[in-house]
Formats: sequence, structure tokens, C-alpha cells
Amino acid sequence: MTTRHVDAVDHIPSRRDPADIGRAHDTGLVATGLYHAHQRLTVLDLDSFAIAPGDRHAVIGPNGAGKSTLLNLLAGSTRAQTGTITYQGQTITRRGAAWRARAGIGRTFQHPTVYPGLTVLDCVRMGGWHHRRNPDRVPLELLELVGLTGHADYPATTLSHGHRRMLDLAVALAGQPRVLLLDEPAAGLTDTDLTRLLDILGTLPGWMAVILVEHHMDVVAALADWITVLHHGRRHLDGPADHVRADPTVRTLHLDSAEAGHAARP
Amino acid sequence: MTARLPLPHRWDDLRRWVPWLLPLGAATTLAAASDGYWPATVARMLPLALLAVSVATVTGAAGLPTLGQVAPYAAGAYTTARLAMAGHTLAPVHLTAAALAGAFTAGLLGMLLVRHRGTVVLMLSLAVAELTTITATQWRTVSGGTDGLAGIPAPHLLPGTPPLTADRPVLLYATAVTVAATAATMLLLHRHHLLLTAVRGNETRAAASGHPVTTYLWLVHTGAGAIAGTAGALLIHTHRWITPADVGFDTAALALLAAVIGGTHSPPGAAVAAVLVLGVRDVAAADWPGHAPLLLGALFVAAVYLLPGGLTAALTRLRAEIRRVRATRRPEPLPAASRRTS
Amino acid sequence: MDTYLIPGLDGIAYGLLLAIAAAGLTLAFGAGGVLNLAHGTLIAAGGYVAATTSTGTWPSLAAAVTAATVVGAAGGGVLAAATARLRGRGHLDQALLTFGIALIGADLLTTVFGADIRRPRLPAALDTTLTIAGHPYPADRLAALTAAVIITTIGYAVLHRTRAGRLIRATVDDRHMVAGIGVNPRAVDTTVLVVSGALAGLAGALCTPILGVGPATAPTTLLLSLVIVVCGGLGSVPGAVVAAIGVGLVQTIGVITIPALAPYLLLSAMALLLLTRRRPLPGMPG
Amino acid sequence: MTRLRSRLRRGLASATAAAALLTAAACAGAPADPDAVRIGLLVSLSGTYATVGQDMQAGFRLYLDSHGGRLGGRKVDLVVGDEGDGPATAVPAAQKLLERDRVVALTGLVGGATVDKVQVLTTARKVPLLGANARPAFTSEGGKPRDLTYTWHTSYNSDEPGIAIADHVKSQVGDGAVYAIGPDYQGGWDELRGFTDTFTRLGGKLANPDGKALFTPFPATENFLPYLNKAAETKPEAVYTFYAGAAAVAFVKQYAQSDLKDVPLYAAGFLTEGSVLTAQGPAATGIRNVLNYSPTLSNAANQAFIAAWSAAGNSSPPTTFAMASYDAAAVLDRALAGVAGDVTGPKLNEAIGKVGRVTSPRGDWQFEPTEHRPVQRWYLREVRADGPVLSNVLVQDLTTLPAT
Repeated sequence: MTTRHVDAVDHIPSRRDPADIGRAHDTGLVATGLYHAHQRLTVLDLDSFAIAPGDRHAVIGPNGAGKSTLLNLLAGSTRAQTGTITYQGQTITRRGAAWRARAGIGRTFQHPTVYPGLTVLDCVRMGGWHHRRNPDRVPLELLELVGLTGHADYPATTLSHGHRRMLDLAVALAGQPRVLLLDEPAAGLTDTDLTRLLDILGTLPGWMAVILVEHHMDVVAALADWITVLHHGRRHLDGPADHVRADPTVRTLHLDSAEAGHAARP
Repeated sequence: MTARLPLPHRWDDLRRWVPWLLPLGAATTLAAASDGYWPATVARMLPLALLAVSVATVTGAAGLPTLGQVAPYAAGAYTTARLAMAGHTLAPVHLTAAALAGAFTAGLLGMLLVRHRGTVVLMLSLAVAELTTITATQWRTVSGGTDGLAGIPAPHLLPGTPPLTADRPVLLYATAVTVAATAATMLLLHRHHLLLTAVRGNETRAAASGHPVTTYLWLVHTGAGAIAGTAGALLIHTHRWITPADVGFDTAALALLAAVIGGTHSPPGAAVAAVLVLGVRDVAAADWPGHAPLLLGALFVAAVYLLPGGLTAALTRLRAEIRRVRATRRPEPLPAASRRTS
Repeated sequence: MDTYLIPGLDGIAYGLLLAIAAAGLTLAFGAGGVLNLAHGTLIAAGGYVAATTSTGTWPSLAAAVTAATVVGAAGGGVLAAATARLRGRGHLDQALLTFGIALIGADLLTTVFGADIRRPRLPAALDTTLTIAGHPYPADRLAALTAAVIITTIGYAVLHRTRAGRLIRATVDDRHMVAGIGVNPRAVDTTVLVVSGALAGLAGALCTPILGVGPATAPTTLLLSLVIVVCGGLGSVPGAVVAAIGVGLVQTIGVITIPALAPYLLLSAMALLLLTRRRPLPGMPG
Repeated sequence: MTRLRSRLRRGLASATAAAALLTAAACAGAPADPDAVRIGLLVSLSGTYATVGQDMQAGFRLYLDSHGGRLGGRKVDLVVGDEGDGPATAVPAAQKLLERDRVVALTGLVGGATVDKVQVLTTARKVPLLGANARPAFTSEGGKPRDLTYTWHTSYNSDEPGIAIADHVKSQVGDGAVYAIGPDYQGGWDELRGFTDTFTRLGGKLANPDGKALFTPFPATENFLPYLNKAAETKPEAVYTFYAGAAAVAFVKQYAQSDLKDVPLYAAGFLTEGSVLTAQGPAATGIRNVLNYSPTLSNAANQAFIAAWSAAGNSSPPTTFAMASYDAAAVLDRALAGVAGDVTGPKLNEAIGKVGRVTSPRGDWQFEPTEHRPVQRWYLREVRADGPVLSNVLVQDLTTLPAT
């Protein structure tokens, strides 16, 4: 049992408590019995996963632990092979990515891509297309927020990798998500951008639920109040942030993964 | 590159309308100043030009290379033919009915096609093209069998007006329909330019931002079906006959290749290229009977090497070059080689 | 059962012949990255060369098959040179180019060989029928079936047992990786297209005794090969062989079982296969 | 930048070349000789039917060359157009002949669909259309039957071969059944209908299980073995068929290799006509077929025709295609002789109507007065070795069609 301080919600009990899942069930995003395999290899096998408004939930683990698959399943980019996903009390397992995005589940990508042929500003406009009541002001503000104001009218393809990541974040925020899924937002960022990212994450509205997949432990530490550790697609450990970070098995896992990650990537 | 089509608020904007008036002017000149051969021949090229516009829309705007637009083309054509043969000869009725039939057909096929991409679409649409001819051949009560239909009654522009039979009015009418339909296509594409470019360029990101990609593509495919249907009506109005072979693979291939030569992102370029292709096949090759395929093949090969990106890209490069030359205002004369070719 | 014995055998013979034709196309697409619409023209060229070279003796038959293969390979070389400049310009530009080359090639073939249907003269031993289960069956088809089985076996061995074959398979899987192991991808492309052309010429030579060769050969064989390549999974040689036998059986057993639907069978089968395929095809994005 | 400019230059050069080509094409076609009569010959020179088209061109030119390039005493300026594979290419070519070359008569035309479409153009321009091959059952125009005033044929209706041979087949098979098989397109439907309708009216039975002729996909099917073996299961007394071109070669070869190989094969004569016979080889021997012509006919006109045909360097015997086109030239020859002064379409058309009896290699014939097609004799032929080559040897006269 821990106490956590979030703007909108005073006290959230542990997610191991069934009552909590019930609460997230009405207002947040809940997945139960998720199972995903690729060519007979289990990628993800998770009995339950829930996030309620205001949660800052990090998912960590070595490469291939199923973190991105979890995000893809939640966002609808990949269809769940088995399991049920509910959002605000409604079953959305069979809904596509676009429907979920319009319903308020926004995301960024591990490998951020832009729209070829569009300017930076237009990319953000595309992100907020379904909130057209506030036309150009919001996209411009978002660009200011991520530090890309100067690039607004340049083709998005001219951005550097780090800038693309910041743009991806702005695009996701333009959709005004209630649940924001961040897939390694800090990877490949310069120190300046990293600072900016931490600032932005710190100012996200309190009602927003955030799931963060990240290797960068500083970012995890700065943002998350709850951490799930995945290993070989299964839950290795789950608990309050400081508790998990202190766990010795997590540290070895993570160190292993950093090395394994280097070896695995070409 | 996309042509812009805003309303002419200023004199400067009027210049944007010039490209659309050019074909109309050319058609009028042709109708006024030549013998009967040219109006009839050019008018017969326009249905394929409009079909190429439809193909370029699906291939360019939706990013789905297709041979299947002959299906809505066939639907439009046979709807028009059957209406005319049943005694309903009003051209506006034909165009509307054909556009609806085309949109309906493309809508049905789109449900299958737009879920796929790239070469799979190409091959699926190849099957669509072949099955369209086969169906037309087999459905003899509609198509009249392999020899097709002939002597289809000419349309009337309005009730009480004489039938559109003479070559020159037919040319003017066909040009007007082609230009209007192409302009409408461009207007719609321009209005949704941002969405379409985004969806085509990065489907995953677009879906993650709440854009129903498949629905967008289906709408484009269906809309292009209406254009293809209109082209089918135009086929009946300019030819007044049709055979199942006219709505098969050969037509589909010519339309797709015209779209490639024109520059896949430019429907007007596709229309111009279609006229060019038929010009080579039916006009230039007429004095070398038996070798039309050779000339057509040479045109395709030449287009690949000499016009990378198609006519539209060549035009853009030409403009850029002119602008560059103007900007530098070089005093020295042009090199001899370029003078000879210009 | 007896009803389907001969059509079944015939379907397999016909399918294996088509498989050789389609194997070339699928290699060109999978390993060479070229959507080759001139493939049918190479098949026709092989057929014409074989039909004019063969005079009814065994040595001339061997010469005919060799000459057809060489001509096909040369055509493949021309295509390799023509498409080399189009790297990175997409399949539609390749389609435009190879379709243009196909039209030019068809015109040249008709100019050289005339518009008549040609057939090679076969040695007397092949120009007869054998009796199988009480039914006559053409000896030339059995010979073609045998040849097709041998070529398929050799092809499989080359593809799986030799370095060149492994290289080709690796190129199908990942073009970039091959460059990484120090092989010039240009050289691989050229080789693949030459091999693909040789297979086309060979297929042309083997098909001619059965179907003859004429102006309609190129479009017909191209369409059949395309259907097979697509059904077989674009770039997969074993897939093409299986698909080709399927197409052969559809064209023999299918058409006599449901004659009313005969015209629709082949293309509907292809469309259904494409629509129900779960896996994205190799060699293309999703 | 330099590369870009050189590319642009090449692009411009090709555009200029294309424009020049188009202009040259547009300017061509000015009359060479003001007194010459200009005749249009529209035949397939590319595509599936190029062989037939070449035969027809050879037949017409043979007559023209053997008459000093003159028809009816007038110098003839023959303009050839390519029909291609069908109306899509044929109609623009016909339009060019009619409007740019201003021909006074149009002849040739291989395909039935082409005749069906071009006939509308020639009728509208009052130019006689003298078809020398396919003659379709013209579709009605806006509910009215087609105006055939300007339409003539030196060939036959597609259903006539079947009608002509039905009686003979009936007499040969007696109470036995006949299996009918053909290609699935208009030509095939007409040819087979002619036979099956007449044959069943005469009391004949079809062996086909549903009592209707079997149609194979055209031109997709070239493997007939499955169909033939299936047909053999109906135990027919004989088989009747019509195929042409590549399909005819494949059909005949495979027939001899199928379960049906000992069953007599009757056919419309196109199955073994011309170059396909060479490709079929010995497999075609013994096929009995019906046509309006055989190169072994013994009349004087045919002997002269055969002699001229061989003298022109043709190794194989002439075909009905060449013969009908040769006759078209003969008809024009006599008609033009009857035109006084300037030749116009209507004057020439009227003269064609007065041609009367035409002496022809097929035997004398004349135009049927309302339908404008020949009233002619039909012959039963059999493929036999005629010297070193195979030939369609005359067996007997069958009947005269259309019956009067």
C-alpha cells in the first residue's frame, strides 16, 4: 500500500487490489488476459494491466520483453490474439487504431516517422484534425512547447532524429489524448531535448493517464509513480516506482538488457 | 505537384484558370478549323483520358496502383448504353446515372481492394479487369456478347435539342465533360490534399492520430469510380458502340500507363498522356499499318528514360529551369545545342 | 476416379511447364526486384527459336532447346541493362518500361517469324501417343513432364545446395544484406535476370510442341505466369511450383467439372487467394 | 544541374520529335494522282488475326497487280489500314481512311465486331463497305433493323458453313449423336448455331449432355485435351467443331491425341484453312470440313487464280480469305467500269448493285439482292496430302446458300 500524489486523484490503491481494476474499469484503460505470439514464440502474456486517469505508469524491461507489443495492443496498431481490452467501461478489443485514437488513446512511436510531403506544422495539424475548434493556435503552441517553432514551415522529413521524436510527441498531444502511450520518448535525444522532454512530461495535465515505455531510468524516475517490469513477455515485478527501482533483480535485468540490446541491434 | 484551383479573386489568380481553358480552346479551334477526321478522332480519345484521370486519382492520391477502374467504367458505359437503347437519351441523366453506377461498382470493389497495398492491389485489380471483360462477355442480355452493341442512339443535351451526332458538337461536349470532371477531381483532391498526402505517406501515424485510413482510401476509390463511370458514359456518347474488349485489360493497361507517363500524382497529366498514347497508336501509326504496337512500345520506353516522374515532373523541372535562368539573367547566349532543339 | 486420372496427369504436366515459365518471373521479381512484363515475350522468343531450329531429329531437338535457352538468357541480359537505370523508381516505371519492351519485342518477333502459328517438328518417337490406363496420352507431353521434373529438381538443388543459389535466396529475403556481405547487388541483379530469361526461353521451347507459338503466346503465358507468381507468394520458387500445379489442375480438372464457370475459375482463384492471405507477401511493405 | 538540363533537353527533343511525327502524320494523305480512285483496305496486320489479314491483303493485291494496278480502267490508289485486334483500333483506322484519305470504297475487314461498328460509319458517309471476311448478324440500331444499302460481302454469313454441312453429317451418322464444341465468342456461337439448329431440325441428336454445344473459354483455352476426353465419355458418332488460328492448331493436334482420335471430325473449313494446316501437320489428315472454296476446284477461274497465286511467290495454296478479297477486287473492277465520270460513294454503290454474275475461283456467284451477300455453292472438303503439302481436297458439292 502506497500513497501517491496526483492532481486529480488523491489516493490510488495498489493495482494488485481487484477494487482498483474496478475503478480503472469505469474511467481508464484495462486489459485482461492479453496473449500475443509470433511464430509460436510468446511475445506477451499478461493476466491484467490497468491504468486510471492521472496514473504515471512506466513499463521497463530488456529488449524483446514485449513492451512495444503491449503498447501496440493497447493502441490498436496490433490486434490482440486473445484477451479483452476495455476503455472507460467499453470493450474496445476489436476497435482499430484510428477509433481508439479518436476515443482518446494517443501514442508516440519507438521509431518516430513523419508524414513525407508535409510541413512540420501540417504534421501537428494532422494530429489534431479531430479537434478543429481551435485551428492554428494549438498546433503552434505545441510546436513552441516541443521547441520546433523555427521549423514550422519546413518539410518534416528535414528534421533530425531527435527533432522527429519531439514532433511525434507534439502530434500525439495535438490529439488531446486522455491516455498517452509513450514508446521510448527519450531514445536518441540530445541533452537539451532530454531536459525539454522532462519539462513537458512534468507539465502534462493531471487527468491524463500516461504509460511510458523507456530504457532511460532518469526519465522513468522523473515521471513514473508505478513501474511494471516485463521479462520474456511476462510480468517480472510490479509496484511503486521507488520500490521497484530498489529491487536488485531489476538492476541486473536492466544491465543485461542494455548489453543485449547493443548486441541485438545492427 | 498539385495544380491549385482557388476562386479568381485577383487578376493573378486568373492565370491559374488558363490551363483549364486551354483544352477547351484547343477543342474549339479543332472543331472550327479542320476536316471531320480530327474532331471525331480526338473526341474518341477523351473517354480514355477521363478514365486515366480516375486511375491517376486512385494510383496517386490513394497510392493504390490499379487496373480495376475499368469495372466502374464498364458499369457507367453499359448503364448509359442500356438507358439510351431504352429510349432515355438525355445526356445529363446518362452522366448522373453512369457516375452513380461507377461509384457503386467502385464502392463494392473498394471494400476488397483498399485493405491491400502495392503489388497486391495491382494483381487483385488485374483480376478485376479480366473478370470485368469476362462478365461483360457472358452477360449477353446487357452487353450483346463479344461483338458488343452498335448503333446506340445519340444523346440529347437537353429535352428538345437535336441529338449529339455531328463530330464537332460531340468534340466540344466531350471536352467540356472531361475538363469539368477533371477540374472537379482536382478541386476535391486539393481540398483534402493534406489528409491524402498524410495518409498515403504514413498510414500508421495517421491511424494513431485517429484517421480512419481505410475509409479515406475507400472514399477516394469510390469517388474515382464516379469519374470512371462518367468516362464510361462518355465512351458511349463519343463512340456509340461498345464491345467487352473495350472494358478489359488492354484499356486498363493503357489507362494505368498513361497515368504513369502523366505523373501518377497529376490527374490532368494522366489525361494529356492518354491523348498522347492514343495519338501515337491511332494517328501517328496509321501511316505505318501493322506497327502501332511498335510505336506504342517505343513511346513507353522513351517516356521511362526521358520523362522520369512523368510529364508533370518534366513541366515542373522546365518551370524551375526558366525561373533559374530568369533569376540569373545570364547575358551570354544559350549554347548552340539547346538552341537547335528549342 | 478414372475420369480424373488423365486430366490430373495432364494438369500436373501442364502445371510443371508453367512452373518453369513462372519460376523465371518469380526470380526476377523476388531476387531481381523487377516486375517484368516482357517475360511472356521471352517465352515466345524461345518458342519461335525452338520451332525453327527443330527439324525432327534428336540432335536438332537438343540444339533447339539450347538455342531457345540462350536466346532467352540474352533477352534477360537486355532487360537487366534496360532496368538497371531504373533502380529506386518503383514498380510502375518498371511496368511501363517492360510493357514497352514487350510491345516492341512482339512486333520484332512477328516481323522475323511471321504471324503464323509455328510448331517444331519432333522426332517420331515423341510425335505419338502412349496408352495410360486405357487412355491415349501424347508422348510429347510425357517428355515435357519428365523434362519439367528434372529441371525443377535441378533448380531446387541449385537454389538450396550451391553458393549462388543461397545468394539468390538471401537476396529475395533481404536485398540490403547481400550488399553487406561484399557481393555487388548489380551483379546479382544481372545474373538473376539472365537466369530468369534462360528459364523463359527454356519454357518456351518445352511448351511449343504442345501449344504452338504465335502472336498470342506472349500475352497468354505472361498472364498465366503472373497468376502463378502471385498465388505462389511473389518471389518464392517452391511457392510458384505448387501454384503452377494448382493452376494446371484448375485448367484441366476444374474446367471440365464446372464448365459453366470455366472462364472465371483461374482469376477468381487468384483473387480469393490474395484476399484471404493473412501474411503480407514477401518483398513488399505490409 | 548539368545533368538536369541535359535531361530536360532530351525531354524537349523527344517532345519535339513526337510533335513532328504527329504533324507529319496529319499532313500525309494528300492524293498522289488526281485521276486515281482511292480504295481503302482495312485488315488485321497486327495482333491475333494478322495471318488472315495478310492473306486478304495478298488476295486483293494479286488481283490488282494482275490487272496492271487498274480496276474498271481506273488507276487505283490502295490505302491500307491496320484493323488490329478489334473495333478499338479498327474504328480510328477506318475513320482515317474515310475522312483523311477520302476513299470511295472500304474493303477487307477481318473481324465480325469490326464490321458491326465500321458499317455504321460507312453507311453514314454513303461509302460502300465491301467486306471480304466476317459478316455478323448486324445488331439493330435504335430498334430499327440496320440499313444495309451500302453494305456488301463477298464472303458468307457466319452460320452458313454449319447449315451447309448439317445434312451431310446427318446422313453419315444416321441415328448416332454428334458432339458439338466451339470457342466462346460471337463467331463460335454463330458457327455452332448454324450447325446445331439445322442438324436438330433434320432430326439429329447432339451428344452433349445438356443438348447444347459446349463452348470453351476464348482465347484463354489452348489445352483442349480435358474437354475432348470428357466429350469421349458421351460416345459420340462424330464431332462437329469450329476453331480458327492458334486454337485450331492446338485443337487438331490434341484431337488426334485424345480418346476421340478415332471418331470422325467435321468442321467449318476455317479449322484447317491456310497456314494453320501447315502447323497442324499430319494430325489434320482426314478431317472433313465445309467451305465455299477449295484450292482443288477445277474451274478455269480457279486454275488461273492458283497459277497467279503461285507465281506471286506463295508456297502454300490460297485460302478462302485470299479468294474472297480477290473477289472483292473483282467486284470493284466491274463496278468501277460501270461508273461514268467522277467516282463517288453512291455512284459506286449503285454500280456494285448491277455487277450481276461474278466469275470467281469458287465458281460463279451473285449478290443476294436485299442482304448483299453471295448466293454461292458450299463444298465438302477433306484434308489430304496433295503432292508434298496437305490440302483441303474437294470431295463433293453440298448445297447453295442462301437457299432461294
